[in-house]
Amino acid sequence: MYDRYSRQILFKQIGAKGQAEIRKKHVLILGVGALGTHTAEMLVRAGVGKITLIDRDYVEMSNLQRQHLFTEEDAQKKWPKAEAAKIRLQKVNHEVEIEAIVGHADATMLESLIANIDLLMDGTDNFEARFLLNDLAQKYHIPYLFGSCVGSFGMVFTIIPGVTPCLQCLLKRLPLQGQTCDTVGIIEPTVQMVTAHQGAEALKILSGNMETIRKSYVSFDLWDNEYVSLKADALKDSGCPSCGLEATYPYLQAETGLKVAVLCGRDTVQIRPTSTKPLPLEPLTKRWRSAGLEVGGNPFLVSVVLEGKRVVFFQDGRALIHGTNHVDQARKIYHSLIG
Amino acid sequence: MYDRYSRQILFKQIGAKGQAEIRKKHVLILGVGALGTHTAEMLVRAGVGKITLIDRDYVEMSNLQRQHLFTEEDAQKKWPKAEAAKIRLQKVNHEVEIEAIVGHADATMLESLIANIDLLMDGTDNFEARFLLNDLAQKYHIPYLFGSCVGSFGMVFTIIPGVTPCLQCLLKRLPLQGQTCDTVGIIEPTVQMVTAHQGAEALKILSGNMETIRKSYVSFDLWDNEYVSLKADALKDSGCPSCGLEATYPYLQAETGLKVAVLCGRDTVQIRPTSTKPLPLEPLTKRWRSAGLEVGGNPFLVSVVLEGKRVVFFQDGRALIHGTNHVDQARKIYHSLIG
Amino acid sequence: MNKVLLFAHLKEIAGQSSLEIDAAGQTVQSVRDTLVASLGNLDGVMIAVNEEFATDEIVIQAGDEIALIPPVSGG
Amino acid sequence: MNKVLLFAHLKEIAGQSSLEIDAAGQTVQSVRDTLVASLGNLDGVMIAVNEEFATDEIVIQAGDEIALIPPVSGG
Repeated sequence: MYDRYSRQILFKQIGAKGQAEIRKKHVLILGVGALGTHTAEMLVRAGVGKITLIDRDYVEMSNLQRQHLFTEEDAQKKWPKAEAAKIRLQKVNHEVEIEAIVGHADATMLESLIANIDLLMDGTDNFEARFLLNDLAQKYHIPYLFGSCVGSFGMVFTIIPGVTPCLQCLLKRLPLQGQTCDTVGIIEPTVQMVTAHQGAEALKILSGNMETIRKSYVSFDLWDNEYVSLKADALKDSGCPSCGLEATYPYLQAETGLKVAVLCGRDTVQIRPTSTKPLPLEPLTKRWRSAGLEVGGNPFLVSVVLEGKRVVFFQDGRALIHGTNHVDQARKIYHSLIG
Repeated sequence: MYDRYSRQILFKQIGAKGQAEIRKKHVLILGVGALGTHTAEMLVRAGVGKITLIDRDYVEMSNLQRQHLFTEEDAQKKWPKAEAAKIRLQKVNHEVEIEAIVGHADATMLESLIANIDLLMDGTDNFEARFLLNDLAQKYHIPYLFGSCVGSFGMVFTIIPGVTPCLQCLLKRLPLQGQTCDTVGIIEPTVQMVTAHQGAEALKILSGNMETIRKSYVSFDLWDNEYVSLKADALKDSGCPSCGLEATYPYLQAETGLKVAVLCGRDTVQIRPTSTKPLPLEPLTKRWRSAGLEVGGNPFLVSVVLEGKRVVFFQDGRALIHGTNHVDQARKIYHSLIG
Repeated sequence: MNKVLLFAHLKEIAGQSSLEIDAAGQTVQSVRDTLVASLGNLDGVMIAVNEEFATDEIVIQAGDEIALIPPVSGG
Repeated sequence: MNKVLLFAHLKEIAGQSSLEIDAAGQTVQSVRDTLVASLGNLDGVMIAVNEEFATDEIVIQAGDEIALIPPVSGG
C-alpha cells in the first residue's frame, strides 16, 4: 500500500496489469503551454514510461496564470517551456524518462520522432499544428487526443485511426479563428476541464482499455454551466484526405521557404529559416553588445532589443519578434540583426 | 499585455474590475490533498489576495500520483502538506499571501479563523469535515464549494447560504462511506474534473459574478463517459438543522474527550488529545532514541517505530499510528510512547 | 416502465449501469425501499427524477427517468 | 420550430445563448446559409442535430434541436 502508484492500481479498471502497460508507453505532447503542462504533469505522476515534450517558446509572466509547472523564476530567466517543464517533472517523478525539445515542430521533425510513440497529446494553440498531428496520427495509426479552449469554453475529442472520424472529417478545413487567447482571454479551470477529459482518455488508451474510449465530442462552457456530448460518427468521411480510402496526409507534405508566422495571441511574429543549422549565439551576442544594443539571454536563447522591439533568437535559428503583428516589419528587424 | 493576469482580465466576465475583486479576497481551503492542491494552485495563479491552507497530514509517496505541488523530496522528508504546498506556491506567485496551518481542523479552530474569509473550499476526504464546513458556511453566511471523488466518479455542488440547499439538506445524515480511496482507488483526471468545476465557481464568486453560479449538482464518471446535471432546489428544507429557520449548526457544537479516528484509505489511526498544548518533541526524540527505537523527523513532527508500527507525532499533540485499523491497538502504542 | 441510472459502486453491485423497473404510482421512498433488496444500503444515496432531485414523498410517473447518486468521501 | 443552441463567440454575436427558427424541411447546409446573415462567417462551425453531428445534406425535422459548435484554437 505504500507504493507510489497504489491508488491508481486500486482503481480496478487499471489494476496492476494496466499500470504495467502504462509504464511501457511513450507519449508525445506537442505544445507545453496550458494544456500541455497539465497533461504532462498527470502522465508523469501516473508513471508513464516516457514523454517527449516539444515547445518552441519560453516562459513569460503572462503564462503563469494558467500554465502549471512554471514559476516566477522560470519567467524571469525566460527558460524554454519544454526544459522548464522537464526540470520540474523530474522532481515530481525521476522514474519517468522525459525528453525536452525546444523548437518548432514541422512534419520532418515529427516524422523523425514518431517511432515507438503510443499516443499523441494536443497541447498546441493553433489549428495548423493540430492538422499536422491529425495527419501524423492517421499515417502512423496512433491515437490523437484533440483538445482546445478559450475563455470558459472548450472541447475535446478522442481520435482513433480506423475507428473514429478525424479532425479533417470534423472541420473540413483550417478554421478561421474568431477567438484567441489574445482577444477573449482564458481562465485556468477551462484548461483543467479539457485536460481532465484528455487525461482520462490517455489512461484508458495507455492501460489497454480501448472499449471505454469516449466516442462523443464534448463541448462545454464552465461559466455558463453548459456541457454537451455530441455523437460524431456521421462525420466520418471515406473521401477524407487525412483518413479516407485514398488518404494523402496533406499536412505532412514537404515544406520549403522561410517561414514567417504571426503568433496567435502574442503580438509577435515568428521567423524560421528552412535549414535548421544552429545559430552561433555567442558571437551574435558579442556583436550586438558592442553595437550598444540591450542583450540578455541564457544557454538556450538570446534576447536583443532593436527599434523598441524585443527579438529573441533560439539556437535552431528561429526568432520571435515581439511587439508587432506586421510580418514585413518583423522581417526587416530580423534581417537588420542577422544580416 | 505583459501583465501576469492579462489573459484572465481579457476574459470579459472578469475584466479589470473582477480581477481587482479577486485580489481582495481571502479563501480558506480545508484539506491539502488531491482536491486542495489543485484548487490552491489555481487560486494562487489567478492572483487571489490570501489563502489559508489547513491540513493535518504530511506528504507520502502514494500521494504523488494525484496531489499536485508535491515532489519526491517532500515525501522523503515527510514535509507537512500545508507547508510543502506553501513553499511551492510562493515560487509560483509571491504576491499572494499564504497561511499554512498544520493541524486537525475542529469547530473551535475554524471559528477562530473565520473572520474575513470570503469562500470555503472543500479539499477534505471525509464527510465529518464536510458537515463542519457546511455548518460554518451557514452560520457565517459564506459560500462553500463542496466536491468529492473516488475512482473515476465525482461530484460537485455550489452552496450559497440563503439561496441553495445545503449539504445537510441533500444528505440528511453522515453517509455510510461504501467506497474510499483505499478500496477503489482514484485517477488524477477525476480530481481535475472536480476542481475545474470548483475553480470556475470560485472565480465567479470572488469576482462578483453571483448571477452565473451553477445551480445544479453535477455528478460524473470519466471512465464511463457520463455527466449529469441535477436540479437540487426541491431538497431545500426549511426544517434543516444547518440552514433552516431554527438552525442549530449541530457540527459546530462543543466537543470533548480524546479523539480517536480510523483514517479513510490510510490503514492508520489518528489520536488527538482534547487540549492542544504543544508536544515537547525534542525531549521525546531523545528519550526514544536512548530506548533504542528508530526515530526520524523534521522541525514539524517526529516519526518513531514501535512494535513494527510507525507512529508520527505532531507538535500539536496529534499522533498517527500507521499500519493498523485497530483503535485499541493504536491507543496502546500511543500510550506506550507518550505515557 | 422506468429507467434507473446507477452511479459509482451501485453499478458494480448491479453488474450494469442501469435497471428497468415499473415504479409508476410509487413514491420515491417506496422505490428506495424496493431497491435496497437488490442494491443494499441506500442511506445517503440521493434520488433524482427527470434530472431533478426529489423528496421522498414525490410520486413517480410512467416513463420518468430515475437516477441514484451515492455520495463518495474521497478528495 | 427549432431551438438553435449557440456556443462561444456565437452567443455574443447573437446576444443570447439560443435562437428559435423554423427549419423544418431544410437541409443543414441551408440552415447554415441562412444563419450566416445573423451570425456572420460559419466556416468550420460544426452543426449538431439532436446531439449528433450532421452532414450538410441532412434534413431538419420540426422540433429538432440544433447546436452550433465553433472550433477555437487556444490551448
